[in-house]
Amino acid sequence: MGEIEKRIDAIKEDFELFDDEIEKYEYIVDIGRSLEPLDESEKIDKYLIEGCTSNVWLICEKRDGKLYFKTDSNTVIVRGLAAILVKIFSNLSAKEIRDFDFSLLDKLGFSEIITPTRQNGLKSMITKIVESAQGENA
Amino acid sequence: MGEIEKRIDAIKEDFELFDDEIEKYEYIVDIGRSLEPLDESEKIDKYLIEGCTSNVWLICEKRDGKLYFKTDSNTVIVRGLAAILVKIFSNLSAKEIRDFDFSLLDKLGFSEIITPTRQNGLKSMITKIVESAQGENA
Amino acid sequence: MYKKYFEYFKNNKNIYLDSASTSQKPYEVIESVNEYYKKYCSNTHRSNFGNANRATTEFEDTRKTVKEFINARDTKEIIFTKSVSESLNFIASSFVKDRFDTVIISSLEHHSNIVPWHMQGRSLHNGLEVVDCDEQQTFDIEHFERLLQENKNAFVSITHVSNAFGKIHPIKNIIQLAHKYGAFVMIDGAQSLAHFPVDVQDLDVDFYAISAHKTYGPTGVGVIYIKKERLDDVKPYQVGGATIKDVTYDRSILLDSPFKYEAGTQNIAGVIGFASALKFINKMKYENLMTYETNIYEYLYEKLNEINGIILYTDSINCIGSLSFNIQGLSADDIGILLDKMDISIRCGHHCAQPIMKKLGINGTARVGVSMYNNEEDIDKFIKSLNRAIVILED
Amino acid sequence: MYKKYFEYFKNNKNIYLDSASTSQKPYEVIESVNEYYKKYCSNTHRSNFGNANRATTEFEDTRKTVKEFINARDTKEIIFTKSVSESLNFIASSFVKDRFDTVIISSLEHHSNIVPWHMQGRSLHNGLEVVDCDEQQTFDIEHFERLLQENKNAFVSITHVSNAFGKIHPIKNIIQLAHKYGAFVMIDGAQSLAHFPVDVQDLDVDFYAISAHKTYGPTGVGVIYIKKERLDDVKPYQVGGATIKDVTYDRSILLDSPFKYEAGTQNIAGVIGFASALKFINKMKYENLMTYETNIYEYLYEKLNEINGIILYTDSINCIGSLSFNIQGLSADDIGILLDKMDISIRCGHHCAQPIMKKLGINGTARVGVSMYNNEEDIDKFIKSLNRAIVILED
Ligand SMILES: Cc1ncc(COP(=O)(O)O)c(C=O)c1O
Ligand SMILES: Cc1ncc(COP(=O)(O)O)c(C=O)c1O
Repeated sequence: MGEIEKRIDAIKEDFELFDDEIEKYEYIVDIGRSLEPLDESEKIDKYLIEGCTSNVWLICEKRDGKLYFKTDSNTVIVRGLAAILVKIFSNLSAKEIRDFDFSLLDKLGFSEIITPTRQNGLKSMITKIVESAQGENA
Repeated sequence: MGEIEKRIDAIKEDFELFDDEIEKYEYIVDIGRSLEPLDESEKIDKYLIEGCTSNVWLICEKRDGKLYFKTDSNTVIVRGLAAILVKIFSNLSAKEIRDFDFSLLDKLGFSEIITPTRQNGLKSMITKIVESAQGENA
Repeated sequence: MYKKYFEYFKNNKNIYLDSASTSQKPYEVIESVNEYYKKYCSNTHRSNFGNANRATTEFEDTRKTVKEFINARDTKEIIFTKSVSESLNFIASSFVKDRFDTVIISSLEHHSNIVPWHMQGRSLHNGLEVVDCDEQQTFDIEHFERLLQENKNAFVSITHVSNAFGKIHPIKNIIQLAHKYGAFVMIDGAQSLAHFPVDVQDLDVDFYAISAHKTYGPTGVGVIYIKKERLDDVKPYQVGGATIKDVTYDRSILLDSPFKYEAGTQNIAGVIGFASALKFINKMKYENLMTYETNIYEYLYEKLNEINGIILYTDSINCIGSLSFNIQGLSADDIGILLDKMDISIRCGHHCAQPIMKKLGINGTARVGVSMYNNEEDIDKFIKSLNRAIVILED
Repeated sequence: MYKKYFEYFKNNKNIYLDSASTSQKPYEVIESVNEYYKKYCSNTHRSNFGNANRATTEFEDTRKTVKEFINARDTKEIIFTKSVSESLNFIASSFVKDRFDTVIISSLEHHSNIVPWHMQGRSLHNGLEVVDCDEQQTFDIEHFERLLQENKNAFVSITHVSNAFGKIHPIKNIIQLAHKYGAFVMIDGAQSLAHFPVDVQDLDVDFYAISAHKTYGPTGVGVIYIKKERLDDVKPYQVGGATIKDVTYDRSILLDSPFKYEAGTQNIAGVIGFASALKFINKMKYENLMTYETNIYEYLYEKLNEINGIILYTDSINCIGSLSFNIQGLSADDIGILLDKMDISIRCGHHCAQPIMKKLGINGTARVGVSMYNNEEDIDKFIKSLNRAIVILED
């Protein structure tokens, strides 16, 4: 099992502690709230991913051959989910991300990530993560 | 009960003598065969009613305040059915035809007359009969 | 009370409050779709054997049912499409394009009644005019009249009921005024027939678009009513099988309406199912439904109005079906996600009506869509869940 | 043998030989339509609650299923329409119009691939060219090449299988040759997928139109495959809800394919049912179906060939599904009516292919359409009834 899948499983285990969906999402709200916001100067079009009504910003940085992501959103649940995704994909080499089978993300069971709606900011965010990794040689 | 409905009922009774649909249609074929054909000079566009593949010609004549119809077709079953229609609507005043409730024709039970397909020569023939009657004052 | 007519509620415990997106289907609608597929599945208008005749007859009977339902004068005026979007695009491209200098729409239009005009190269004050509305989203009839005066060769295309706010436009006045200035009128009736009757002769409307799937009918079916007098000027939109009287390689001679507008095999099962939906409404009776739904709507409005921080965009008068709101400081999306986890189905977003959202300075709203099968218990559960969601989302 | 998969045959004793018009639907197709209506009926791509997510997922899974079924490279290349007629009209108006001087079609086209070109003002030798065929209705590939040479800026639009005669065109060669001369190719695949597999990458086709209702699927659903490289040049056809990223009154910014081409609420139940139809075919396996159907077709051909006065228009080679015939001196319509009374369902007429009928000097033909659920017993009964009809009709 690869590093990314391990991280997913760990998160999944965390969430299994909750009996019901609502508590799960309360936790996501907490994650969303505690995420350090991007500086307003970073919330620029270049980093913006437009969803239907929720916007997501994603910044990819490369340090020591590894990719790091920072994110923010205008809505708190999307913010929480985006934070989880960023945690999963940060501090990895581009190759690790490129080689990852993204359908494994469905394991997390968040319908907001899984559903192929037309303008799903989180889905577009995942696409952006893939593209960032594809743009890198290492 | 009006004259037209009486005629329809009489024809219906005739057809009830047959046990099965095929014999009925054998009879219609016979009617079609025995119908006196129109003169080639009468088979002109003016009298032509185009169906999908079967063509029907219909001529309306007025004598002594009554309407008379003559018909022909390039296919024998349509010819038989057209002959039946002509028999039902000939030798009547325009008013009798105008006042007739054409849905009563469904009593005859011939699907070729009833079905509202897009290019049904017999249905168009009925429309033509109505129009002929509407064009007359008497 | 009305839930029992819908199998969906036997299989689901969720509170369905998204009927403005699509309505649930009564037993008999699903049954008639099934009957077609299982008992007499065949193509229509072409073949002449027993089951094909039956399919053709049922299909054309639906046309008659629609005609009578909206009091059209002739079955020729009833043309089947796949959706309201197609109905509007059809008229935009086959009648309005290259014929009218200006298209006048309201402030509350669905994208389906905005984007087709953009595609014709129109933009605001450049072939497209938008009638103002006040803070209650009420149609500004005086502004409308000024627009008609200023734009001589105009076509009016207005929604009957706003899908985002449930606001009912005074379309009878709108049509009269438009006709006074010589303008033809198309009404987007997507949100109407599920809630109240429409009489196209009384309205004297030129084009009226209907959705089956929002009117208890199957998906993939729409209707465009075209007033007889307009038929000669409406070009065929899609052409091909069964629109044609005679074809050589040099030319095609088209059939008469409605057939010349219905190219290819239609959504036969869907159209036949739509007749059952309309018959179902007749059985339930509009007068009952209207009283019942108005009460539920008022009830919902009052309960929402009691919530701290609620933002409503209309009063409850002259509204039906849809009710949009926001909660001060919260995102509608977040509310929608949490309500979903509590088994409440509403829709959050811009409701394909971005321009009015922009005018209101918001990204979107949470929208409740009520229908005959919703009751006070549904509303109570929704309000309770909404309150819980607010607690979770507020710091 | 295959009849048991289709509920229609439990409810009907007629011999259904009109599958080229529309095919019967297997249990699982009807079941998945029902499941959508009864269990998770909601709109797709808009709302975000549980059942709406399920509907969206099933809808998009169908797109994936279609993509894999025809071996497309990307789900972007799969666009849902309401029919083959719409698919062809769409590409005619959004891609071909104003772009190509000449459209080249075959002699065996359905009206759906003729009339749209007339509507663009094209007629024979005036923007429209027709490839000859021989007495067996075989495509004249040399004539085609000459047409490509003479018409530099041409678009080729050709049916894969003739609906009137079952003739299979050598489309792989046709496409290769067209591409050699720089011409793009659209294939009308209405009559293909019910009978044999299609690999759009292997064919290297630019546009490929698919019908659900002729492929064991629901009515009101079609597909147009658009090769990725062509997508940027295909304008949106219908616009409105859910095709849009951002709308102001001044302009609309469209989403990417496939969404920008799918305006408004789709035929959700129908699309979802279509996935079941394709899965059903996968379960039955094309290789089995092809062997089985070829045998039935040969059997039918032989039996018909034995009839006195029979007129056949093709040999049995490179044909599938449809077989057209006439009986010397008799009208096909009369034959069809009598067969109907004997519970045999065939189609008689011009099959929306008048030009080839005119070339053959006939009004129409009687057409037998065979499918997986027909067996030798069906053919025997048909032949017996046909003989009886001939006796009745001959003097
Ligand atoms: C070869 C061919 N093309 C196009 C069509 C039109 O298909 P549809 O009626 O589904 O639009 C048909 C259907 O008869 C056909 O057989
Ligand atoms: C007012 C209005 N117009 C048009 C539409 C588009 O209808 P459809 O999605 O059925 O094409 C809708 C549906 O949301 C609507 O509410």
